[in-house]
Amino acid sequence: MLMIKKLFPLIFLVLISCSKPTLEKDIITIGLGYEPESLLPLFPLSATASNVKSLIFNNLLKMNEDLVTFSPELAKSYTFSDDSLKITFILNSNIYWHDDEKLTSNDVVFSHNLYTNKLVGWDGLSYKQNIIDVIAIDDTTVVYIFDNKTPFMVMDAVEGVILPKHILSKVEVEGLFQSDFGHNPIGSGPYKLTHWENQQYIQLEKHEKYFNENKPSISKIIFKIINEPVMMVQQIMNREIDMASNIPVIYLDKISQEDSNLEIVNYTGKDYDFIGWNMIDRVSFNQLKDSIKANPQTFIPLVEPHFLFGNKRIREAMSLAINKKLITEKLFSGNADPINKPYVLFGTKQLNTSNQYDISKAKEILTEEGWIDSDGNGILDKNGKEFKFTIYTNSGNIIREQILDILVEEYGKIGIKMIPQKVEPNYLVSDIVPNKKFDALLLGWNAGIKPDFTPLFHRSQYLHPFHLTGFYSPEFDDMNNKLLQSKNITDFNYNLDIVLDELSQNRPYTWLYTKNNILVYNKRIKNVEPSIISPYRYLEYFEL
Amino acid sequence: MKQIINEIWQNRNFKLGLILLLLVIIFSAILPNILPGDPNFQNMEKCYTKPTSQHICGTDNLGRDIFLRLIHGSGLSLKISLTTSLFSVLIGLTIGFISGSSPKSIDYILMRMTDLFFGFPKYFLFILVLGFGEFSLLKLIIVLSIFSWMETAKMVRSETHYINSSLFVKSAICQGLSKSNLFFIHYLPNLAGILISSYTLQVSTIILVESGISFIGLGVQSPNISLGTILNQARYFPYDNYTLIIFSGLFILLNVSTFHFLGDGLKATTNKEKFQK
Amino acid sequence: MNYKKFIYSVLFKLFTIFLLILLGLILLFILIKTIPGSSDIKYISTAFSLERQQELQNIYGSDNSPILVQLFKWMKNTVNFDFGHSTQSGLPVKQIILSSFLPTILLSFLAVTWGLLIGFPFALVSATNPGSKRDKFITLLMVLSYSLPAYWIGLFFLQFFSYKLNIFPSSQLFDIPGIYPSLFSKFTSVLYHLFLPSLALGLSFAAYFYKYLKTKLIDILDSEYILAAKARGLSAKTIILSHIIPNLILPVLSLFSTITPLFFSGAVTIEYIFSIPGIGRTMINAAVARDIPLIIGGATISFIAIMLINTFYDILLVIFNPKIKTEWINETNNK
Amino acid sequence: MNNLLLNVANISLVNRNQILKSNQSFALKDISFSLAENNSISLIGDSASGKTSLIMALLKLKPISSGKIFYKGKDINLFSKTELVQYRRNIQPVFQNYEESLNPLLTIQNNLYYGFSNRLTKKEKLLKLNNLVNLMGLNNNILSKLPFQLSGGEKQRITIIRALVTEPEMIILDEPFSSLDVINQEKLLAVFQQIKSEFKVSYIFITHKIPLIKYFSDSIFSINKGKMQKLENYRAYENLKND
Repeated sequence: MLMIKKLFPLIFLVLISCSKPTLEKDIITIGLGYEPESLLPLFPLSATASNVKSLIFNNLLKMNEDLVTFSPELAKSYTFSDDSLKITFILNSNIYWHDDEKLTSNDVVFSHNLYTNKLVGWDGLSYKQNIIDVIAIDDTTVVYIFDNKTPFMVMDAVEGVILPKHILSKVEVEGLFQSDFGHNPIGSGPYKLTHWENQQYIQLEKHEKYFNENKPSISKIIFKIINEPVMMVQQIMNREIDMASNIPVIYLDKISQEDSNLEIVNYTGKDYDFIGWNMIDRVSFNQLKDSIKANPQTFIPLVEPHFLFGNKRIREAMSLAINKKLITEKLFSGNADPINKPYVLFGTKQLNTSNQYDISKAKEILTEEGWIDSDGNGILDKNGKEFKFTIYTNSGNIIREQILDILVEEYGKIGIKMIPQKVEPNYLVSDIVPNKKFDALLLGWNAGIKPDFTPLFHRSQYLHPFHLTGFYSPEFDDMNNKLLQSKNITDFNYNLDIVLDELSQNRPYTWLYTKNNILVYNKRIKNVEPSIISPYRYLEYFEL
Repeated sequence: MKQIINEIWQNRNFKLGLILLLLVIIFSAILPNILPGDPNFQNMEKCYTKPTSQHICGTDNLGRDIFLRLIHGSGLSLKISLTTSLFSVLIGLTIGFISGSSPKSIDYILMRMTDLFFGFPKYFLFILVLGFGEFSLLKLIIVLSIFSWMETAKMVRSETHYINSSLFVKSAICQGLSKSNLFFIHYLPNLAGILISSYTLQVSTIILVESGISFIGLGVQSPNISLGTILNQARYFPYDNYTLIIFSGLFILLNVSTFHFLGDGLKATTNKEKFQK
Repeated sequence: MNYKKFIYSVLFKLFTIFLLILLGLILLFILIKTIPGSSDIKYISTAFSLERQQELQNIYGSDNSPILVQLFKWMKNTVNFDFGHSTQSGLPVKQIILSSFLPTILLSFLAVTWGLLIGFPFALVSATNPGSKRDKFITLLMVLSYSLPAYWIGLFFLQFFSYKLNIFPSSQLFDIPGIYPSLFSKFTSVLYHLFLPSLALGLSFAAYFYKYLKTKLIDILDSEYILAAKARGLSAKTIILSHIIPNLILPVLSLFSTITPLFFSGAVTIEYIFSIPGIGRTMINAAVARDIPLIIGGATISFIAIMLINTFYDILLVIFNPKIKTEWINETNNK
Repeated sequence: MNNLLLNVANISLVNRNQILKSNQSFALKDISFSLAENNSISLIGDSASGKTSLIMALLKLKPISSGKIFYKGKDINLFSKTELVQYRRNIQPVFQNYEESLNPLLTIQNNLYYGFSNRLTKKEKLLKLNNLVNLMGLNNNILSKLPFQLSGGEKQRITIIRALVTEPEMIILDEPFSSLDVINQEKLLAVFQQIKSEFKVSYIFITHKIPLIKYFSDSIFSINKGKMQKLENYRAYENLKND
C-alpha cells in the first residue's frame, strides 16, 4: 500500500511528462474520419480510401476541374486517330514504381485486362464497355481501340489507376481481394505507404523516384484516424492535426471565431440526398416478378401502383411538405443547397436551389385526392385506410437520422404518420429494396462524373437494386436513350436538360439537398486547393 | 409474514430504495403521462440551449426538450429492463429449479450450460444479433434475457438444494403431493425471496446493459427514446455544454441506484432469514 | 492426495471444457444462421452492389450444402483457426482479431489494476470499521460508481479532461509513429493514452470488486486466526500482509474468473468513446459495415479464449485450494 | 397373528459422502426386521446411529445399496408411481426436528390441508382437520397462524396431525418426546394410544429414552453404528451399552 502511494505520483509524472506532439516541419498530419478499409483500387473503396489511394497511384491523365478536359499525368500526351476510334497515349519514360521497378505500357495493358476481368468484378466496368482492345506498341506507347464514337472516350480510357504487373500478375485473380496488396500497395504516385497501424495511423513518405519534376515538397504525410467528429475539432484546434475534412458544421463558427490560424474552405461536393418513393405495390410486384421471370419488360405495365405513392400528385404533396431550407440551414448551417432535380456535376451546373416548401398547398392536394381525417384521430384516411408509411434509411448516418426525426414532425403536422426505420445498408440493398418492402427510402447517391440515369430509372434496369422506386415511363426511356447517343458535348448538355426536367416533373424521388464539402486546415500549409474529386488531389503541391 | 416485512422495512438500503423508487415512479411513470409536449418535438431555432425556465434541462441538437426526452426515455428504459428481468428470472427459475431438483447428471449438464452462457462474450453476441436486420423491442428484450439468467439460475439451484433437504418437503413427498403442487406450495413461496431480490438487482443491471447497447447504436432506435440513445447525442454536443451529459447521468444514476438499493435490501433480509433457520 | 485421481479429474475437466466449447460453437452457429444472408457472403467485398455480389457468387459458387454439412465445415475451419477474410479489407479475420486483442487486454488489465487499487483499500477500510461513517461514505461512493455506467464516466472524462482542460489525449493508442526514441517511451505514451479510458472502466470494476472483497474480508477478519494474530499483538501491517492478503488470493482468483468475459467484451463502450483500436471497436465497425466473417470470427475467438482462460483459472484454483480438488474429484466420480 | 405389514430384509446403505475413502462406511448394514398390522416396534439408538437413514430408506427417500423392503409382501422397489405414492401415504413419518418440518411460509391449515385425499370435498377436509386439531387438544384458531407463531409443543402436535391426515397404516415417530416435560409426555402417550385404537395404526418408535419404550414395544431393537440387533426387553439395551 505504502509503496503504491509513493509510486503513484511518480507514475503520474511520467505520464504527464509525455509531451504532446506538436506539428513538425516537413510532415503534414491529416485527420481521417474512418480507416480506409483497403487501398486496392480494383475493389469498391469508400471515399476516404480512394482519397488516400489517389496519392499512391496514378492515372494516365488527370481530369481537370471542369471535368471535361484532361492534363498529362503518366501519359505526357495523347492523340486521336483519323477515324476518332483510336487513342494513342505516350507515357513518360522515367516512371518508377515504389519498389524501383520501371513502369511500362505493359502495366497499362495489364491494368486494363484486370479491370475488365469478370472475375474481378470492378465496379467501374461500364467505363470500359466501349473499349475493344488495348495494345502496347512499345514501352511507352499504348493504343486504346474503341467501338463507338462518344464524347467520353478519353474519360473511359483513363478511368482506373495503373497497377503494377510485376506484382499483381503473381497473384491469382480470385485471391486479389484477400492478397495483402490492399495493405501494402505499390504504386507510382507521389507518395508511398510506409506504415499502417491498425485503426491509428497511415504514414506515407515521398516517392524519391517520382517521375514528375515538381516532386512533392512535403516529405511525410500522416493520416490519423479519428472516429469522432468532435475529437477531430479538438485535435485540429490543438495543433495535433493540420487538416480535417469531416468537421461537423456546428463547430465551424467556433473554429473561425476562436482560431485565426485555421482556414475553412467550402467546396462543391459530389453527393446528394433524396427520398425515393416506392411507386409500385409490393404484393403485385413480387407475384409478377416470380410468375413472369423471363422478361421484366412484359410485366412492368401490369404492376399495380402503390396505394399512396403510385400517385404523382401525392408525391408532389409529399415534396411540398418538406422544408428543405430548414434542413440545409439547421443541420448543415447553410453548407448545403436544396435541390429539386437530380444533381449532376457535368454540363448544366447551375442549381435551382429554391425552397419549394408550401405546406398548405400540400394539404390542398391531399384533400383533393380524397385524403381527409374523417375519424378525427389526427391521421388522414381514405376508404378506411390510414395515410401511414414506413421510411427506411441506412444506420450510421447521423444527418439522415436527424432528417427522419424532422420529417416525422413535419408530416405529423399535416396528418401523415411516418414510421422511420434504420437498418444497416446491406440489409437494405439485399432484402428491403429488391423485394420492395419499403414505402419510402432516405438515401444518398454520389453523382457520377458522367451523368447516367439508366441504372436508376431506365426500364431495362427494373429489377436492379439501384432501380429503387419502380419508376416506369416510356417517354423518359426514349429521352435517356437519346442522351446516351449524343455525339458531342453540346448535344449531350441539351439532352441532359430534357431528361432532368422530365424527372423533376415525375418526382420518383424528392431530391433534398447537395452538401458542400468542408476542409479545415492550418494556415501553415500553403497552396491548399481542394478539388471536387478529392480534397488531397493537389497535395503534392502543398507547401509548408 | 409480518415479521419478514418488518425486517425488510428496517433495512436502511431498502428504505432508501423505496424513497428513490417514489422519485423514479414520479419521473418515469407519472410525469411522462401528465406533462404535455412531445419529446420528439423540434424547435430548430433553439438548439443546444442551456437550462432555462422553459426548458429546465435545456435542449439538444434538434432543439428538443431534454427533460421531456429524459423522462420518456427513462420510462422506456425501465419498461425494457422490467420485462427483460422478468423473462430472465423466469428462465433462471426454470433452469435453476430443474437443475436443483434433478439427478446429478442432469444437474451437472445444466450447470455446465450455465457456465457456457457465463463464458459467452455478451456484448459481441448483442452486436451479432442486434447489428443486423430490423430493430424491434421484442428482439432486444429476448436477446437481453437470454444472456442474463445465469446468476438467478445459480442462486435458485442452491436454494432448491436447501429446500430439497428440508423436512417439510420430505413430509410433503410422503403425503403424496404431486410435483406441480410440491412446486407451487412448497418451493415457489420459499424461492420467492430470492426471486424478488434477484429480479430487482437484475433490473438495475439491465438498465446499465441496455443503455450501453443503445449508446453504441445497436439498441433502441429512434423515434423510440432510451437513456442510452439520449446520451449518444452528447457526443455531438459542443464541448462546453454539459447539460445533456449531466442530466442524463443523473437519470441513469437514479434508476440504477434505486433498484440496486431495493435489491440489496431484499437480498440482505432474505439471507438473514436463512441464517435464522 | 490421490495423485492419479487428481490427474484423472483434470483430464475429465478438460474433456468437459472441450465439449462445452463444441456446444458453444454450435450455439454460435445457430445465432449466425439468424443473420439474414450470412451464408451467401464469403470473401466478396460487401461494398459491391448486390447485383455484382450475386454475379461473383455465381462465378465463385455459393454454399447450398445442407445445414449439417455447413456446420461441420464451419467447425472444421474453426478448429483450423480459419475464419476467412474480412469482407471490408480482405485481410484474414484471424490477423485483425488477434491484433486488436492487444489494446483491449492492455486496457482491461489497467482497468482491473485501477479496480483493485481503488476497490481493495476501500473494502479494507469498510470491513475493518463496519457501520462507521467512513464505511457509509465509501459504500455510497461505490454505489455511485456502480450506478454510473463506465461509458458515462468516460464521456465525462473526455469532455472535461480532454476537451476542456486538454491534459489528456482524446483518442488513439499512442502518438504519431516514428518519433519515439525507445520502446519505453512508446510504452509510456500508450499508458498516457489509456489513462482516462482505463480509469473510467476501472471505476466500474472498483465498485464490483469492493462489494465482493468486502464480504470476503469480513469473513476473513471474523476468523479465528486473525483474532489469534491480533492477540499475539502483531501490527496491522503484518496482519494484512501475512494473513489477510494470502487468504484473499483464492477469492480474487475466482473473482477474476467471473470477469474474464468482461476482459474481452466489457470495454466495448469505452473503446467506442475513446477510439481505442481494440476488439470492441473492431466489432462495432464490423457491424456497421456488415462484415459478417469478422464479427463471427471475433465472437468465436473471444469465446474460445474466455473458456480456455477460465479453465486455466479453475486449475490454478485447484492448485491453491485442496478443498476444491476433492470436490472436483467427487464430481468426476459421481458421473 | 396379524398380517405382515412391513418386512425389511438385509438392507444396507452406503454413506455417499465418504465414497473416496477406500474402506466404505455403512450408514446402515444388514438390517432386517418385520412389522405386523396394528403392531408396534421400538428402535433404540443414539444420535448418528443411523436412525434417520433408516427412516429415509423406509420411505424410499434415499436409495438403498442392497437388500429389499417388502410392503404387504411386495418389493417397494418394484412399485409403480401411484403405488409408491399410496405406500408413502400409508407410512407417515413424524420427524424429530419439528421446527423444520413445517413450511415457514404457509399457514398451519395450508401446511396440513394438502395431505388429504383428493376424493374428499373441501368441507369434509376442513371438518376432519378440525376434529384432528381437537383430538390433539389444540384450539381451532391455530389453523390460521404461521408456524413461527406457535410454541414448540404446538408445532410438534401439528406434525403429528399432518401424519394423520393421510389416514396411514403406520407412523414412524422419531423422538416424539424429545422436548416435552413429563406431564406432557404422559398426555402425548395417551393420545398415541387413542390414535392407535381409533385409527388402527402401527408405530415404529425411535428413541433413546428407554423408559417410554414399554408403551410401544411389541418388539424392541437396538441400532448402533448402522447395525441392528433384536432385544428381548428394554433392559437388555442397558446391558448392551455396558458391554
